[in-house]
Amino acid sequence: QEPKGLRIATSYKLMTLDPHYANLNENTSLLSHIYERLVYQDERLELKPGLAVSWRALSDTQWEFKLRDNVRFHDGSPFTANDVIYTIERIRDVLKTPSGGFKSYVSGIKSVTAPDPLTIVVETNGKVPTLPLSFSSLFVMRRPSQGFQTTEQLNADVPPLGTGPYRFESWSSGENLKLSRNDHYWGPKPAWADVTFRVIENPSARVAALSTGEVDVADAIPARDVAGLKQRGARIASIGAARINFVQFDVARDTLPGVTATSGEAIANPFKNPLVRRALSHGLDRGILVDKILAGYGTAASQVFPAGLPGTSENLQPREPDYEEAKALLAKAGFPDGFNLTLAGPAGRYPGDAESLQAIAQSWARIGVIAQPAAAPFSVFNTKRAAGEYAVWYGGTSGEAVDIILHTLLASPDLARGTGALNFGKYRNEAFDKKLAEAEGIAVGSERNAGLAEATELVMADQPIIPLYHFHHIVGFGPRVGSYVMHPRGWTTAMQTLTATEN
Amino acid sequence: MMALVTVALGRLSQAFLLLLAMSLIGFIGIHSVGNPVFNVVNIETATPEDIRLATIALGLDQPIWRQYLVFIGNVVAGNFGTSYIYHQPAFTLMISKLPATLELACVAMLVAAPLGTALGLIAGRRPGTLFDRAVLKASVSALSIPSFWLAMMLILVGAILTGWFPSGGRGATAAFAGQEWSLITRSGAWHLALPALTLAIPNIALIARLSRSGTIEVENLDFTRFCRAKGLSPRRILLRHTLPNISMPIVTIIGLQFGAMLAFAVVVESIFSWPGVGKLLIDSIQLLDRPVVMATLTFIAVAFVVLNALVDLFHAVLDPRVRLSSQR
Amino acid sequence: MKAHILRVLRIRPSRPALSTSKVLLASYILLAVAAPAIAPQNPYDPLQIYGWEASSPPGTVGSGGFPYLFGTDGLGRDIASTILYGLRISLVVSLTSAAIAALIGLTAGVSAAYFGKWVDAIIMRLVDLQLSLPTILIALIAIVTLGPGVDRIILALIIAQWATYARIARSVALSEASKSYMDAARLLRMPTARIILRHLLPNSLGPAITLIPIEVGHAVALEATLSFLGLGVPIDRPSLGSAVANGFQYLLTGQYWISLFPGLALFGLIVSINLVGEDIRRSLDPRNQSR
Amino acid sequence: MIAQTQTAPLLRVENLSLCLRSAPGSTAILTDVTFELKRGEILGIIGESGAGKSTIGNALLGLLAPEFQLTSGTIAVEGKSLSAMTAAEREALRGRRISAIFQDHTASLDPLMSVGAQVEETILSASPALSKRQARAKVLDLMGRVGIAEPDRRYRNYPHQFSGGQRQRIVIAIALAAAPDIIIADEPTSALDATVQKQILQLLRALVDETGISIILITHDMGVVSEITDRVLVMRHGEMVEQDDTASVLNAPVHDYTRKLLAAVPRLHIPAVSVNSGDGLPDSDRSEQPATHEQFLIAKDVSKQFSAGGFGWCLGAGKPGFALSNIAMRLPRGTVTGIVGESGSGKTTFGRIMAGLDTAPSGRITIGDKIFDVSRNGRRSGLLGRVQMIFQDPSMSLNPRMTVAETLNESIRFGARMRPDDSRDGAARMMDRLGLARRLLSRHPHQLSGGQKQRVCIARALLARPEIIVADEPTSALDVSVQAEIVRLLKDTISEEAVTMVFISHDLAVVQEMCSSVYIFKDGRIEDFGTADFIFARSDNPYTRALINARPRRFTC
Ligand SMILES: Nc1ncnc2c1ncn2[C@@H]1O[C@H](COP(=O)(O)OP(=O)(O)OP(=O)(O)O)[C@@H](O)[C@H]1O
Ligand SMILES: Nc1ncnc2c1ncn2[C@@H]1O[C@H](COP(=O)(O)OP(=O)(O)OP(=O)(O)O)[C@@H](O)[C@H]1O
Ligand SMILES: [Mg+2]
Ligand SMILES: [Mg+2]
Ligand code: NI
Repeated sequence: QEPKGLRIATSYKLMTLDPHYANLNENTSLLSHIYERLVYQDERLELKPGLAVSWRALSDTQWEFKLRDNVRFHDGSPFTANDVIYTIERIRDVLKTPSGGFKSYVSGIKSVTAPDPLTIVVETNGKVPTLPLSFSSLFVMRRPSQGFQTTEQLNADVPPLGTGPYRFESWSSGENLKLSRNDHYWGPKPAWADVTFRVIENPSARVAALSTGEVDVADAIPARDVAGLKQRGARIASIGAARINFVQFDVARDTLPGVTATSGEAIANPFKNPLVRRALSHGLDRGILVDKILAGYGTAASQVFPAGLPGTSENLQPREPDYEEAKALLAKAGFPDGFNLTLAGPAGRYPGDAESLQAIAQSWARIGVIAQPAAAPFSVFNTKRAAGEYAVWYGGTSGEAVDIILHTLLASPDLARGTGALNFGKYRNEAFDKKLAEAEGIAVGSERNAGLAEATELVMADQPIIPLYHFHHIVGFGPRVGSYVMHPRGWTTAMQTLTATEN
Repeated sequence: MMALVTVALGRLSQAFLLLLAMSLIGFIGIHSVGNPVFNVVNIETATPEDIRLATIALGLDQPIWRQYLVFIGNVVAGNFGTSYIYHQPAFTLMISKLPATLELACVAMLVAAPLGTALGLIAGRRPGTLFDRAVLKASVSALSIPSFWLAMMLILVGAILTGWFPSGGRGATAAFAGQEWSLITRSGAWHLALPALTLAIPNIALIARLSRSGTIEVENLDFTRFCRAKGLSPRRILLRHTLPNISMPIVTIIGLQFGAMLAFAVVVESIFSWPGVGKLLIDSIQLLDRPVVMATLTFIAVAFVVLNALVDLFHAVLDPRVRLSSQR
Repeated sequence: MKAHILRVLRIRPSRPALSTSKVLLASYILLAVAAPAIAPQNPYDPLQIYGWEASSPPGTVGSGGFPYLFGTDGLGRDIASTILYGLRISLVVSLTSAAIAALIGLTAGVSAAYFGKWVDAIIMRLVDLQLSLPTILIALIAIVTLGPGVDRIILALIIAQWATYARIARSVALSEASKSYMDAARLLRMPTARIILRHLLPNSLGPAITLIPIEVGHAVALEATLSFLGLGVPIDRPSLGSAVANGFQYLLTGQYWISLFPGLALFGLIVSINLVGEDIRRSLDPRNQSR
Repeated sequence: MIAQTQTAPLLRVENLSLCLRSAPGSTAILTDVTFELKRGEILGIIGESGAGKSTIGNALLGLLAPEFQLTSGTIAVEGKSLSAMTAAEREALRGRRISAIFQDHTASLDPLMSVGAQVEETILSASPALSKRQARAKVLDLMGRVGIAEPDRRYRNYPHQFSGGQRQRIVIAIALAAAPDIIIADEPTSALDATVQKQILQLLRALVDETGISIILITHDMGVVSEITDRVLVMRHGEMVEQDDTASVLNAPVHDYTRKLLAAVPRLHIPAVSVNSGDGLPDSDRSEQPATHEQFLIAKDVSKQFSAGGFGWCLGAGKPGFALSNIAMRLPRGTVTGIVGESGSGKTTFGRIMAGLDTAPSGRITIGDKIFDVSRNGRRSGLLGRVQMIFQDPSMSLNPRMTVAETLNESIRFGARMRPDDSRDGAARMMDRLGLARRLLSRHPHQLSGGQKQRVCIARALLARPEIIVADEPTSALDVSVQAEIVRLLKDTISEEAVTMVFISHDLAVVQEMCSSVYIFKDGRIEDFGTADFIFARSDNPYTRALINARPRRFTC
């Protein structure tokens, strides 16, 4: 019997129907049913064909993409190179910030041409070996009869038109998104006749909805609820996310707010000293974070991605805490009695964020560093961090690849090159910058990955951040779903589910 | 009648001042809390240049007073601006959440007000009886349970264990007067039950407590004794004499609580994924989505002004000694 | 006033139900005061907490050498100790804020009713303004501009709560102000403040007295909500409210103790405050004083 | 049943004893009260203020305050003991068999219901078969019979829009509306002027004669007693002093207390040189004042209107109701000026305006050499506080949450501006002078009898040491012997402290005794005025004469 619709409870609150509005999982996860990308990433983040069947570099500054034939938009019109060009132009030239989250993906593109309707040639300003990867984030829209569609139009009048496996039915902001099967989809026939996403932001409510069978899939299940859910007959899928949560230091300023000697007097910035940073990393019990706070649904971190993903280093393994060594390092750095600091962080942004602050404080207390955890709502946290009110803080970031994170988080801040956007601690390491730039110039492949791994090893030796953990995405699903394939980017889609009958 | 018009006009002009004051507080408040731009761009990937451009695009680079003047100008022209986050007109966004909130609050209050008053009246008439003690204990308990606990317990019992009710969401809706309503479909009404109950229970308790203590006080007064002396049935005394005399604080509380349900039923709305105004407001505050915050705050202020004016009107109608314009 | 307080505190052995609640409330206060002496663990001292013992069920004996009577929470804090310490914060925050808010609100509401005209208009519009501003926003503003701290929370809660009292008191005072004992007081030409506080206020207090204990409980819950959003007391110093809010996440998990025990403690606290409040209300009614 | 009705008296009270629950035995409120009430009989209960008269009434109705405890005794209606009845049966007695007129008439009315509706619901509950229209007609009839003018207009008015006497008559109307067998009338005419009082007494008498109901009439007014009661029961300190036919008690009292009481009855003296010395009455007689007295308070052209509408916020709805027009009055320092007049004629209204409690659209009041504009708020014009008032309904004018001591001390502290230690026993001494036990100081108003409350109000006004007092029916709830003492006290105070007093009363004998000049009010106008001698002896104003002639014969000489 044909399975009825699939019902998914998601924490992702779709903000807009404009697929180019903001580069947030909230939008991209749901819109990926309707819109497609030229290139996909598989579960190990390796690239695979999407609307493009193949791609190759024609030269250092030219890429050629062969497009898939016989693909139709939901209104029946054929998909051609023209639509890709429209998409790129719309993102690069038309959309203005704030609706410009994707701009960085196309900023290196000089021009796009279509030698034939199923081929595009992209000319870049410099070497952009990751262009195909960038294209794995861009949703292709259909070129309208004239001009460019604005975000307002997409939200209000024009139904979204894509080539994806599901077509748009209705949307009510903050409530639900309804989709139906695209029977003319070019790929494998979509499993469900229709799909309803219900936005349920409260985790317990998602758990409850899954428990009662009101939904078939619920994403972002809190780890602590896993046991209970399993007891009530739900099944669980999980995967380490392509992201990292870490502690970051301000290593630039001479004195820092909230950092004092144990006696309470102000002291010079201790985090300029790599010994202190290393001591704090050694004096940290990641096991508690991972096994207790994340209830096992997390991986202790020693670098920016979970070991094993492309560009990671096998040599960097998370260490057990060593309080004695940490104390020794502190003493060597001139802080035998430790010091006091305020550890800032957002509350409720990442799984285990506020709890981690306290667990970290517990660990550090054992080496004499008294940390005062200070959690704040995310927006307040950001404003204060930007204003320099913090000395040490908890943060998180994600990206499609290791180099993107290295590029923004650890590379020296440089407006011109666009590096170090998240390097709020103003950490600078020229050797690393050079090594990273070299690796980034290499075409995608094992050589590039090796270069990135080496750069990572180099920078982590200096401990500019303390990697904490890579949390896992957890999805629960009910009996009507046969299995659920997790993806490290953390999207929740109907395409990842297989019906029970199929299994 | 003239007096009524004068009073209404007076109220209206006061309301405008109030709205002005509130917009100022909201505006400066949001401004002081943080910079919305960090929520607009993806902070995990955005470059400083992105942030700079977004700041300019939102007009956040202007001095706060100029931003405020621009805002006021737009509001006068009927435009609250576009949501930073959702990129929809803020006012439309707020209005789209209204039906859900309205029907939830109305149902909850329609259950709570009569039930609470009745319980309190009956209990207060004979203080110390078994029924009275039961009402007192039950209402004290109901008021002592944190609302999220109550919500979760109702879900656990009403949805997960028994499966009688859905655990959340609005269910099917149907269009009426250009908006989508749950109440008029079977499934929608079914979905409404638990959240409405969660909102109603503490209010039943609160109203019962108020009317109980009022009844105890009033039933001791000479005129209720005289009513008994003149042979009125206890029921009539309770309904026609005690009830009006205790109704002022009760109606006041009903007004306040109803307003609070419209505006601040966040816990219930989020646990039952009931997409209402309260949740929109809190989310917007946390995301510093100023246009939506301002639009929602304006609606709430208007709602409270209207509700409180209605309560005052009720008071003036009920108690001939009180004048609407309260001049003494 | 002293007479009232004495009347309130007078033990009435003939009312066992009420004295139970008084005893309960008294023991809560006692426990809060004595927390550092009797709690097996100081949950605010990170050195005494063992993260690896997080989420231990009740009865587990931890590295501190004592059994975790009510188990430990997700961070390894002894729940029994957390309750004891958290009580201190919650009691101070809720009682102070409710008391001050009641004082301000009642005075404002009664004054509005007494003076009428523009005084009434101003106070009542302020009330409308306050009612339409969400507590979260107020707390955000207070904490961001003044910095975090228990006193800021109390401030935010006072701002959030006074308006309710004002409206309730006014609703009663409007009728009360027209009675002739008010005329008698006015004839004596005593200071207006005294007329309001000594004559109008006590007679308009009825519903407010019922409301105060309810609002105390409300304040605990509000404080918990704020803590939950990172706006409350510092996260490493959980109040009873934030312990309950934290436990909320565990309601549907098997780790019942993390939510159950703080919840029960809070429930008992608010129930006893309410019952004592009911007792106070009764004893403030002149018709009940001789009984 | 029928046999029983014939043999058993309608109501029989035997050995009724009551004490306060808080202190059993020690404070007896009633001791061994025994009496019978026959069908068609009016039994008067007289006695000291605080003797327990109202308490008897409450006991009969089963509406005792919870503080009281019945220690012994039985109450039987037609031979059936109340204690043997079920709660429902007792409930059914009230209204249908026994109804009441409470002493505290103002507090007896629901402030939020129009008076008409309050009468009507009583009628409907007594005879549910009546249609709304019939009931309405009956209400209007009743209101007319108790002397409320324009009943169809006043039907919709609320209690606070009525004068004291009018409220009392509404309460009477309600008691009659229930059509009971027994009416317990507790001071039913204390707020009524002589003519209206006469009308009410006639109404009651007629009811008794025509329908055979019985009335227990609690009163301090010996005139009323002599006029209509059949038998009298005299009470003191919660005990019965004597009980007999009215004539025997009044003419040949056995007990000392009764004798004392009768001796204290104030008598109206109407000199033989009476009536009509012709048109050429010298005007000087009217304005004649002892030359020694300066004119201390002068009221001029005071006018005020009340709208007829029901709601305060619907100002201007309908035609104007009552109007006070162009009242002018001169009060020489150190004298007592009486205001008497028809119930509802504006006496209280005028008193309140004088005290600065209410405003009037036009008029001027001069005190000493200071002029006050009464259209302005009393606090702002400074008038408020110059004049103390003894309010007409004592129970409403006492703060229910303050003890007697607190109330009196406040008056000493703020009215007389004395430091608390100076005033330490001022209150207690005043209590002694007013014949109130000092232990009452710690009581709250609801724990006092009607007369006790009234005396507390007098004490409060006197302790404030005002220059001017407006006393609105200050002795209406007091038994004659206490009344005599209070009158003496007031006179002493006036002469000792040169207080100027306005004495509003319907008791002509007291007015004659107290006042040097008298104003007669009717329908919001001054109908007549002059020295007391002139008014009582020589005035030929028909209303004045009617008022004086309406006095019960017996205590006039
Ligand atoms: N609630 C109470 N608590 C204590 N004493 C009370 C209470 N109510 C009345 N009393 C006392 O009981 C006595 C009898 O009161 P009651 O009202 O019957 O007097 P009364 O004869 O009607 O007097 P009056 O003529 O002044 O109305 C009074 O001395 C009074 O002070
Ligand atoms: N607030 C009001 N609204 C309308 N009419 C009123 C109001 N107050 C008083 N009146 C009317 O004014 C008239 C005068 O009342 P007032 O109380 O002055 O009479 P009084 O002379 O004191 O009578 P009594 O001897 O019965 O106390 C009455 O007819 C009364 O009904
Ligand atoms: Mg009496
Ligand atoms: Mg009067
Ligand atoms: Ni006191």
